[in-house]
Amino acid sequence: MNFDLSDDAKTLKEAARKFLDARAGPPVARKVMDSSDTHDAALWAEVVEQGWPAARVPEAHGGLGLGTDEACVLAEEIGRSLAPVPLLSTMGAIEAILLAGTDAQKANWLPKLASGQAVGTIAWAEGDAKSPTAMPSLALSGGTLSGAKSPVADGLVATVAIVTVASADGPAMAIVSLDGVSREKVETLDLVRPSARLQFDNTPAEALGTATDWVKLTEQLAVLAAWEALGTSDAARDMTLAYAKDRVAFGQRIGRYQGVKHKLADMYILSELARAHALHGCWAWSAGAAELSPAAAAARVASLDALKYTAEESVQLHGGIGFTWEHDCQFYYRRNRQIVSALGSRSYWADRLVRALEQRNRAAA
Amino acid sequence: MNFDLSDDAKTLKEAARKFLDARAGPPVARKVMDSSDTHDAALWAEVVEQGWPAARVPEAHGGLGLGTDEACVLAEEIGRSLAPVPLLSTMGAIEAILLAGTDAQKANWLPKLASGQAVGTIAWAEGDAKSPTAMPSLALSGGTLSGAKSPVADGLVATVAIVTVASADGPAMAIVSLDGVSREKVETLDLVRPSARLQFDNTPAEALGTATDWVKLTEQLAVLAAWEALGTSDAARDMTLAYAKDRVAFGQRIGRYQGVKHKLADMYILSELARAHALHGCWAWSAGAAELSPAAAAARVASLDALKYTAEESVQLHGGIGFTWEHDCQFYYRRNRQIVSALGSRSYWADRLVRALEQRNRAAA
Amino acid sequence: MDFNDTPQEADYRAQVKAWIAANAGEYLNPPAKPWALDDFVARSKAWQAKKHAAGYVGITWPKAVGGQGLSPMHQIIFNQEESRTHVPTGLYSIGLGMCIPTVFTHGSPEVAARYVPRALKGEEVWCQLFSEPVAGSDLASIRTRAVRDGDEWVINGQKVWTSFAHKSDFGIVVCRTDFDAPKHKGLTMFIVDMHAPGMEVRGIKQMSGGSDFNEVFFTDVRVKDTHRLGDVGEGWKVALTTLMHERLAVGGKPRHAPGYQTLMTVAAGIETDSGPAMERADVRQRIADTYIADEGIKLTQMRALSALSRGAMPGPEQSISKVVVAKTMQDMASFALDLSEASGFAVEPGSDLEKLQGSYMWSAGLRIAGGTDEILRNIIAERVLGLPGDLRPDKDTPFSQLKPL
Amino acid sequence: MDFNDTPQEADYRAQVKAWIAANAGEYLNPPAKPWALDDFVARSKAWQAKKHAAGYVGITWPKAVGGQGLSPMHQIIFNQEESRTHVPTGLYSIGLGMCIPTVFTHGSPEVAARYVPRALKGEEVWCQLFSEPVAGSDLASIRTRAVRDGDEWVINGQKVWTSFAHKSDFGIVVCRTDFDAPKHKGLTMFIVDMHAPGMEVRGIKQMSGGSDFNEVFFTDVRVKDTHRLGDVGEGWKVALTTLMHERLAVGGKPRHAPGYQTLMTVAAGIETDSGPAMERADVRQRIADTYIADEGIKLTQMRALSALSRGAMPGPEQSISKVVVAKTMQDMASFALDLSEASGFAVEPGSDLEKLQGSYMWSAGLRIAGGTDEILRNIIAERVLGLPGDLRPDKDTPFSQLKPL
Repeated sequence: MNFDLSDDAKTLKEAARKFLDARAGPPVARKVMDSSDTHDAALWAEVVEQGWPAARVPEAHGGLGLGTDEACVLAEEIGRSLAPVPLLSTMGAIEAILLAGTDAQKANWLPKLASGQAVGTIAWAEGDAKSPTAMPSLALSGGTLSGAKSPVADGLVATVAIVTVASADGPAMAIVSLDGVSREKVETLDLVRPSARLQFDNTPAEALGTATDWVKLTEQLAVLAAWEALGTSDAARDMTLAYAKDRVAFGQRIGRYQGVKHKLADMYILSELARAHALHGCWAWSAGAAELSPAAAAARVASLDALKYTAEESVQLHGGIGFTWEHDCQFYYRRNRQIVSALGSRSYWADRLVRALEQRNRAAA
Repeated sequence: MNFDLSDDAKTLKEAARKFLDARAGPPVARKVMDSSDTHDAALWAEVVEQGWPAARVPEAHGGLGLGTDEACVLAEEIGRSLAPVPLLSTMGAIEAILLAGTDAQKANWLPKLASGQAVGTIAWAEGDAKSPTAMPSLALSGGTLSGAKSPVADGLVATVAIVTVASADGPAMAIVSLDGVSREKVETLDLVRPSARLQFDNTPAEALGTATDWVKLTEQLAVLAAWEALGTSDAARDMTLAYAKDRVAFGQRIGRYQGVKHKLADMYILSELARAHALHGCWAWSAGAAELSPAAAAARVASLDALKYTAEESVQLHGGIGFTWEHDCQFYYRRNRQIVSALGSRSYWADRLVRALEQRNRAAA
Repeated sequence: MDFNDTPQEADYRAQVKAWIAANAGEYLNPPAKPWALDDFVARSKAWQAKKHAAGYVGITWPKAVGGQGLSPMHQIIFNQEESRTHVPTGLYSIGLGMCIPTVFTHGSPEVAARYVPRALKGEEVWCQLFSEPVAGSDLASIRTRAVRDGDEWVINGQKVWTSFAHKSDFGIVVCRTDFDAPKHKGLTMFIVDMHAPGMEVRGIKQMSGGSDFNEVFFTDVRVKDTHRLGDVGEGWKVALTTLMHERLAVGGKPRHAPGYQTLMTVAAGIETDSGPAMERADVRQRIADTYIADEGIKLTQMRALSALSRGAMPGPEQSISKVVVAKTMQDMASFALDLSEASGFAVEPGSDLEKLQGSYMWSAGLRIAGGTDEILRNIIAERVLGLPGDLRPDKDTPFSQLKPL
Repeated sequence: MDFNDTPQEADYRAQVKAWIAANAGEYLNPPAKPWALDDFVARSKAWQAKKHAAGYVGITWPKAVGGQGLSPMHQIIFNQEESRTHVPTGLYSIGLGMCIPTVFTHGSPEVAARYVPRALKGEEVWCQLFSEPVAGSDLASIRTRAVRDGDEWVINGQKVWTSFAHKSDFGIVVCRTDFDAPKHKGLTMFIVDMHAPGMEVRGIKQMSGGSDFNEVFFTDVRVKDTHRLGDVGEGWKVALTTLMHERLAVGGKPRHAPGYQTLMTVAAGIETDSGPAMERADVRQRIADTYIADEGIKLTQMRALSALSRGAMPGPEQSISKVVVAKTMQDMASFALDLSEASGFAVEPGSDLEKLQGSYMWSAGLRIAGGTDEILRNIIAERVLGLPGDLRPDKDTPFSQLKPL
């Protein structure tokens, strides 16, 4: 049995951690928050230099041809460091093209995305309460698109978007160059990862795969997002753990009080449950297993549970200081909301998980 | 503002507490559990002597003509003491007749129930997962009933039952003498308040009121049951509180540990929320207010929350000893299940609460 | 049982209603837009002067100190009627609610005569200077130092979480005057002039974006010994009487905070993949949860009012209020934002969802302010249920020799 | 990543599979009805003897003490294959899992030679005598006293929660031998003959109705000093090594305990007022919750197996297992019984609902056995996360002078 990340992935993770510890983290997130920047351009250049956008792109298209393990550890470390770069959005677009693109689409886009010449994103939300698999209002018509998508993470910096569109079989994808597409910043609860409203107006767009591909892509994105959430959650916990070991009240380190230590234990429990499911999702994705449907949904749900609890109770355990603008707690508290909205809420994915279990039961019957 | 029990009710409560502290409590419950008794007959005779079944019966029918406040404190103290007597079942039957009975029905049954000559109960469940307001399978036909009700609390000792029957407008009530009705004990999770399966076979039965009356009766019963649950819950908490003040681990009373004391604080919080809603229900019932619908449902939900948490965490805080047959924790843990099943679960009543709120909003619009 | 006023209460309410109707003027309607801070202060001062002239300030205080000598029910009735309008309050709630009772209880007659009347009229605004960066839940571990110098004391240190410090004229400040006494024994309380040399006030921006509190820095600030409140070394006891008032003040759901009705409104507009949100069992149960908590606290407050109304002390059940309300706000807001998917993330000014977003941010602070969830559970367990306190290794050691365990 | 055996593991598994197929006989199918206790004991002894003869006992133990000197993965593979059958196990899990390793680690060569081989063959059954009524979570506060009398010790006191005490031949017992030493320093461990004069075993009936444990009373029970395990006063350290094995043993969801599939089956049969239970969002979310917890623990165990498989130590994440599993069982059972309304209250032997009722009762004990939820959270916080422990006022005081705070 070898239910663990590959050694290569562990090496990459260590390198990524070291790089991001030095170059990213809350102070860098704060710089973006305090400015009108869409991201940290210098950091992004270095991330491209590291070859991370190229990770999953096949060597034939100028990439490194790495596996899902490597993609997952990158997501985890970006989540942990809050690095304000459009890496995960770009990786999402790359996965869409890998999954559903024609040879021409791959040849056109993958080299650009791998090299940082293009920045990708996924645009499915339409500013309402719909889920990622509800029918979009936008549709491809004569090779063009009209209508709006919002909020789109990294939509201010992206140069190409995977846009969901209505089709007879359900939501499907189109690939759209954002040259000349009008966009504006959308105010959201996350002040470090700005979102945009993309307004398409007879914008040229190409169909990308089928409705089935979009459903499958959401599962792959759910695995990636689970790793990201796990990294973000663990960072918040580690910060809180350090505080609990240091802060004194009533003559004791507050970490001695069961009221505090049991919350930290619960954060750990939720994180390890999420990690087990995230690993399972990573395996199912890489193995192309039918298990991906329940595994991805479970990874998503478990990671959202860990992040929500950890983000909320981190503020709580810091007390007054944790509620100030100057403190880093807010980054995790706000990012939780971004991660929820980026791919559908817990109840949506819990429902998908049970649907996958029902399907599996029917198949076994 | 006078949002409190009447002074008379407080006096009755004190007297009932004193009487039941001496005569009931876990040792008396254990006697019934260890025997094949249907109840504690000697205690029941004394309870009748105290005039408690007569509390709500009008003086004209041989009762004391007391208010809802008094009914509620009796329910609370019976709940607290676990007294194995069919008082609450009898009180339920009395309320049904008071609410919906004809003059003849009142004259026939109320004096007998007030004097202990008759023992009443409510029989709505049919052994399945249906709610109290789902359509029953039994129906009145030519003045008789056939079919089974199960589990019926105190159904082994009752002499008259209020039985729900199908009607065009929904479930309605019939009043049925249990003379000659075949009954058998149903094994349940509660070993102190035995339940029966009543098998009707062309049993003479009289219609009692309308379908609307049954819905209203369930609200009144919900208020009574809320007070009972509150009493049971507080008894479990007080027992656990005493243990936490006494038991020592690692050199400290366990009640010093936040892991223990915060659970006891949560029991208190849930209990006081439940008490506020139970008082509100008592007021709405006595005032004949339209508020009864949300108030009764809220009292039911809040009291179930308090009892469930308290019963479960009482075992937990006692540790190993709390899990033994010899310890009293099991009475509360098991009674919780009886109280849930006696009148419909939390989710059923939460739904009714929201329906009542929707109705109120529509009325206000 | 009923929810009605007694005849005496009804009389007083009628009188208050009439006065407010005659005097609240423009405040009977909500302001067209939020007031700027200076405007708010000016309006607050004007309204306070009117109330004072009409005998509606210090309603429960002794007549000897300028109060009305009436019962808590009178104060509550006035507050209820006042809160139906949109008059500016808040500026005086800490000063009159907590500082001035401390001044007239523990200050000399001369000091009381100097400060209490002007505070009552609203001419001078007061703030409370207790918390410090190192002293939050454990207030008695403050380090701001006051050293005696003849007839004066010299104060150095830093206070935080001070409301309206920048608009206050005076404050009460608790300082450590003896570092060799055990932590609770070396404290002393003073009145300090917020305009004195060496005082510096800076705003604290909260995580939620607003800036409702201040830090206050003391550099060689001089206070006359006549402005001491209580004996030297008795500052902890004085502070406790001040804080007793706070526990009563921080309570029910904040006015205008979203509740179960907001969740119903939001849910009514949402169609989810598994049907209309209002028909989903999880949504209905969350509405019920929120109703149980919020209405349960309201009803619990009515139990307290009923006790006050018959001249009794409210029961200990009041202590559950904040811990229930703050967490319910956070849970409900988070649920509603989840349910709203993308629309719960984008900020749309003026919308219900924006209120819920605000509530989600603000509730994180409310769970901390005026006693964290954890401290409040300790208080319930220890003061109400009689459980023993956490071990306190710091209780009897000289403050200067404390080593955190 | 994969879930496959290594070639070596696959070889061993094939060998075990073949042996079990050839030897398990009737146990390949479930028994028609539960065995009576004596029948269970007889069957257990027979199966153990067979396993021993075939080299499947003490798989990870040193060859010198009669083990096979193989890796933990070999033991796990054998357990996995054995658990596919219905052979009687359990009787030896404490004796061979915890007692005998303590005997051969801390006992003299003569003692080991006398006891270990017969235990391996299953001829003698062992139990563990640690907990006492006053010493549950705080095991080191035991009061059972052993007093030296020449070459012997005389034991008086009471132990509880002893599995299979009434069917055991020997036990290891921790006693207080010095009441004037601090609590952890005055303990000593012995081997005791369960048939010795002065031993009395009584069953404990649990809240759930079953009787799986015993109380054991010691009245002037004599033990030879040669049967001491470890030095006098070192009993706590010896007990800790024994208990390390327990923490590994008490783990995942109990075999046959209902899980998310049971909830799905039950819900599929229920039509509620708000529609089919399986379509209700609250039901679906509870199924998801249960899946996340139970499968999460299973996957976490696979992480541990993967570590063992490559010869590494499993990570600390194993420590979350019991605290998750027990509470999930209780919450899921309570939810399913609620959903089942009246049918969740009546007991119908053999039904899914009866299993859930059993699970609801049993989980209350599982949340306590082998470390309460609270103790396990402390362990995670302190040993995994490195937080400081609760203050321990009892640590250095002579046991006889301890006054509980």
